[in-house]
Amino acid sequence: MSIFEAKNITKKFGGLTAVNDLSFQVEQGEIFGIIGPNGSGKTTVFNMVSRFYPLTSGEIYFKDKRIDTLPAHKICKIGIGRTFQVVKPLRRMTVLENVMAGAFLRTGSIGKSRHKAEEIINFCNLDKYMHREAKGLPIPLRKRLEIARSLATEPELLLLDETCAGLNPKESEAAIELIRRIRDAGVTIIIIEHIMKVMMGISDRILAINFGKEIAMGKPQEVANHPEVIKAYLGDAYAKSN
Amino acid sequence: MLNKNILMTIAFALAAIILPVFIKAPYHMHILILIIIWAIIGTSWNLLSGYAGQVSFGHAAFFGVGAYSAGILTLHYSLSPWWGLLLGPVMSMLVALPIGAIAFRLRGPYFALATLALGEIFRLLFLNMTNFTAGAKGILIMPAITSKVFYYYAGLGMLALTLLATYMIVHSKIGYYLVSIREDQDAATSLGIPTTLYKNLALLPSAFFTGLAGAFYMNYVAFIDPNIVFSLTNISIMVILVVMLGGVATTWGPTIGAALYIIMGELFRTTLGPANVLMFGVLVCLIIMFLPNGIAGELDIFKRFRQRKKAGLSGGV
Amino acid sequence: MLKVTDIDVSYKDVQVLWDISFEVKQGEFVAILGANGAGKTTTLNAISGMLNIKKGKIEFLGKDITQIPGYKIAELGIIHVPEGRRLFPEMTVRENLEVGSLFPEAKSKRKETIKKIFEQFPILEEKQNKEAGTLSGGQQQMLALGRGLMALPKLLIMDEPSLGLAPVLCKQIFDNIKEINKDGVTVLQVEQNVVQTLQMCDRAYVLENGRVSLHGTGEELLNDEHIKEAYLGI
Amino acid sequence: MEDLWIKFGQTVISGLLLGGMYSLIAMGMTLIMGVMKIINLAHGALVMVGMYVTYVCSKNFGIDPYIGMFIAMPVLFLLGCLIQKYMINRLVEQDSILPENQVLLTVGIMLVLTEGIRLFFKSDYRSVATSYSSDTVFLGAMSISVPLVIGFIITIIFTLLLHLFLTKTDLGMSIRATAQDRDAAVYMGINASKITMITFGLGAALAAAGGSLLLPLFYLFPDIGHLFTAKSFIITILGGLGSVWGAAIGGLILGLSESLGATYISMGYKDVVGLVIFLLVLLFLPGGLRSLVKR
Repeated sequence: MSIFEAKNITKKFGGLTAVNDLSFQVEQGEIFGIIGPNGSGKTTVFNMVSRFYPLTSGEIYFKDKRIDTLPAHKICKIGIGRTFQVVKPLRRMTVLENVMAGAFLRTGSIGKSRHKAEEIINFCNLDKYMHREAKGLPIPLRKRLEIARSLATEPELLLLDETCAGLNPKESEAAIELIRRIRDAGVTIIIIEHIMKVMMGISDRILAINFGKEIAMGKPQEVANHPEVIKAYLGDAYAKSN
Repeated sequence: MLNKNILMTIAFALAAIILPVFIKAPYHMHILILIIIWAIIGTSWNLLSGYAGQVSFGHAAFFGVGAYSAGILTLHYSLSPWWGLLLGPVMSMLVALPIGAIAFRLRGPYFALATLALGEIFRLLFLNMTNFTAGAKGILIMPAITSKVFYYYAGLGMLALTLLATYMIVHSKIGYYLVSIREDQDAATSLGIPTTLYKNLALLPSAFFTGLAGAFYMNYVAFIDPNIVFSLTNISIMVILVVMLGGVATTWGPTIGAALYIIMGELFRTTLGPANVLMFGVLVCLIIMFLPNGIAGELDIFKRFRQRKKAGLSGGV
Repeated sequence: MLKVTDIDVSYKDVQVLWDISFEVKQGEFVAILGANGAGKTTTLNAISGMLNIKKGKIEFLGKDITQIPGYKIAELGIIHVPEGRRLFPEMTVRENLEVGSLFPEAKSKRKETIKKIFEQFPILEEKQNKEAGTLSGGQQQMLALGRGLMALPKLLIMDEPSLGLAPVLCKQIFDNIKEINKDGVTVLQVEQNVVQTLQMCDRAYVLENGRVSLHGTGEELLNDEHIKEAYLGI
Repeated sequence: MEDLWIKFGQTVISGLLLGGMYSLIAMGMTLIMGVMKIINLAHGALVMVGMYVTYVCSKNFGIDPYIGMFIAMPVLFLLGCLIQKYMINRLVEQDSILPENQVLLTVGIMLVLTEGIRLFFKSDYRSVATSYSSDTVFLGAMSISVPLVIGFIITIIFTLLLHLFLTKTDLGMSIRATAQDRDAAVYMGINASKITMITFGLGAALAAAGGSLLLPLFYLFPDIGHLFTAKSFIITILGGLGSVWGAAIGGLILGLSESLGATYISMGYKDVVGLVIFLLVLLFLPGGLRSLVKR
């Protein structure tokens, strides 16, 4: 059953078309990857889904309800959480307070929110940093904190924006492991990533875009071997010579 | 740790209550009352600007509306200005609604500019609606009570109420949401926080207590005119400096700042004569340059650090 | 010409680069490749004096430039054409070019250089009085390149010149850069367009997670299976 | 009927002339805001200090205010440079809870300047008397004050000079480049810190120029700065940040609307008109008038 659907979504900034007539469906419980070179429109897609940008045209459905008309803060309430490519920690709050800020979406009680936040912090292996201020954390931990904060809002669909960019292989692996566990806990995931290597291992299906348009969609291996994708990533010649 | 905080608070409260036993001179009582009034305004401003990060340059609007509510009750309806303590805060909240509706559409420095303009508009309106406000002539009342001790305790009660209310707001879900909005509005939105609604939840109590301070001021000083109670420099901007001095986004910072501001002002006035405001300006520059988070704010770093290790609740929230 | 030895760089409290070393010789075309977040742009910014370098040394023409502030680096002959072009959007095309030539030597030859650039990019001459913000992506990249050339650079640093450009325009810009290199300007380029870059460069270094993981001539790397793996995971 | 037209014409013309001089002050603010991206609440105080310098030149040394301004300008340029370099610039890297720290520092600077002047000159209202202060010229049946006309002509000359400076000289172009993209300017070899300092100095000098031109028309007292801070904000937001021509047009509009407001609504409400325009522009035209031209 598809939990999420984007129908012919388009976003124009002035004369520039950042996302061009893109359509895709995401199935309940899958990890759906979106890849593409720098500037291909991936993050714009997320910003459209989370209502940070209004759509120029097209429709977005979540659990069969149209959501592209809701205000941005309602998106989280109905069960779609997101992270940011350039992480946005609540800098002067501790890790615990950051995650509590997320948990308050479903409760008004400090005690409950704190309890829930601690659970999630443990789940994300951040317990050692529970009382550290977010502004002092290194990038890999900030990325993880952002996932934790978003999980605290109890999303059914989680949008992850470049969670592995800038991480070394070991950190990357830990992040992938966390993403898998989140999926196993029943959360559907859409993940954007520039590095295909990361996506190959975890995605059930991948959508490849360039210049805001779909160039391929399917199983990771199919997409990785798709001539258009190789062309977009490595250039013309490579596609021909291989 | 928490117990120690409570003990400290109780100690402060007791000290404040028995202070009039030792301080008898009306001049000294007058200074204490001014400190209380500024502490109320500062604490209110701190809720909106310190915790929620929406730096208002127009708080004089709320102070002035509060003061004029009390004054006009007497001027036009011959009622006791004490009724203003009820009407003033409510009127301030009412004017806060349109002010919020306009200013919250803007962010950062543009928000600051909009509040500045709105505050000035209020001053000019009150200056020019002479039939209603008596204009630049101002409103003079005959206070029924002259005992400074009375005003001291009344003000102290209001300050306690303001501190308690803001403390409870800040240490609830709302407080977490306000600080989240200050730290990153986009992140806050992504967590499902309706930012405009919560900004209003900071603005309304902030306006309420600032209005209360205004109404109390009318009763105590017994004379107001628009250029005093709606003053951009002497109210709107001064409250920012008072809180900066004491410590932004801390419980006691505004009160500490108010005490410093009034006491230093008096000290400078008596020792330096006309140069007193100049000295104050120099001090403001030095504090912003070298203690960017105010006196309580800088001390707080040590406090928070220790607190974190034990209880894990920071003074930032 | 440019020699980078074991530099470590941190942004605020987070370390981004570890022990980066490489060299660019006079007249060479050297590329730096790597995925997003690998530290390419940081490396370039370290050279052009925009960042604090904690450890290591950068030498240019035998002179230690590690601690020289950004604005003085340009005068030494290192010109950085940044990622995303970073033109002055409300200045005209001509003004953008003029701002590129503020040093005495470049200024004395300003007219000639502009003429040369207009010959190479006729479209810029046509649009010389238009604001830079109104140009198309390809034209903006040409202008960014032209603005860099106005300073008569000895070493030209190009950061992702193909960003956001359609393939045809990409090729054109690459041809332009190659031409400039042939005219004697040393080029150091960061690119995501791997194959085209490897085909035109003399040598390349591959960055992974803030460290140099591979280096060799363009041809060697083109045939290296690791490149494909690093980018596509296959 | 004819009288009404004369009154209208006189209102329009004197409004425009006065607005021109406001715009000179606002050009200083718009340059500073363009390069530094901060709200400078000390701007009016700089105007006020400039006016006092010119006043002292006139009162104590008998120098005509229109000559005195050429003494006030370099003095304020220096003062501006010092304030930027040793005070505001120090806060750039500071990590504080409220990002408005720099703005608050300008408040502190405003206090110091205002009170410093008050210490020397008291709060007394002062004015310069020149032989032509109360002269008028006649334009048909309309009488226009001479200082307004002279001030306006000087403003036009200054605006043209400033425009030439910003578009034709390397220093001027460096200022614009730094305002539009600070990092890119450094890549091009521009010493952005030095340019920022010079810009603040230049902004202060323009403030002094505008203030000196207004000296024959206004009573001078230490708190007059607030008035000019408010006016230059309105003009800057109206014209669009960093735009000299925007400031010129914005100044004319403000002068005109104040003058019409004073004549046809009431003297007391004329400042409300400006503030309301200011709010409307903030809300509905975030880029100022300049964004209209661009569309």
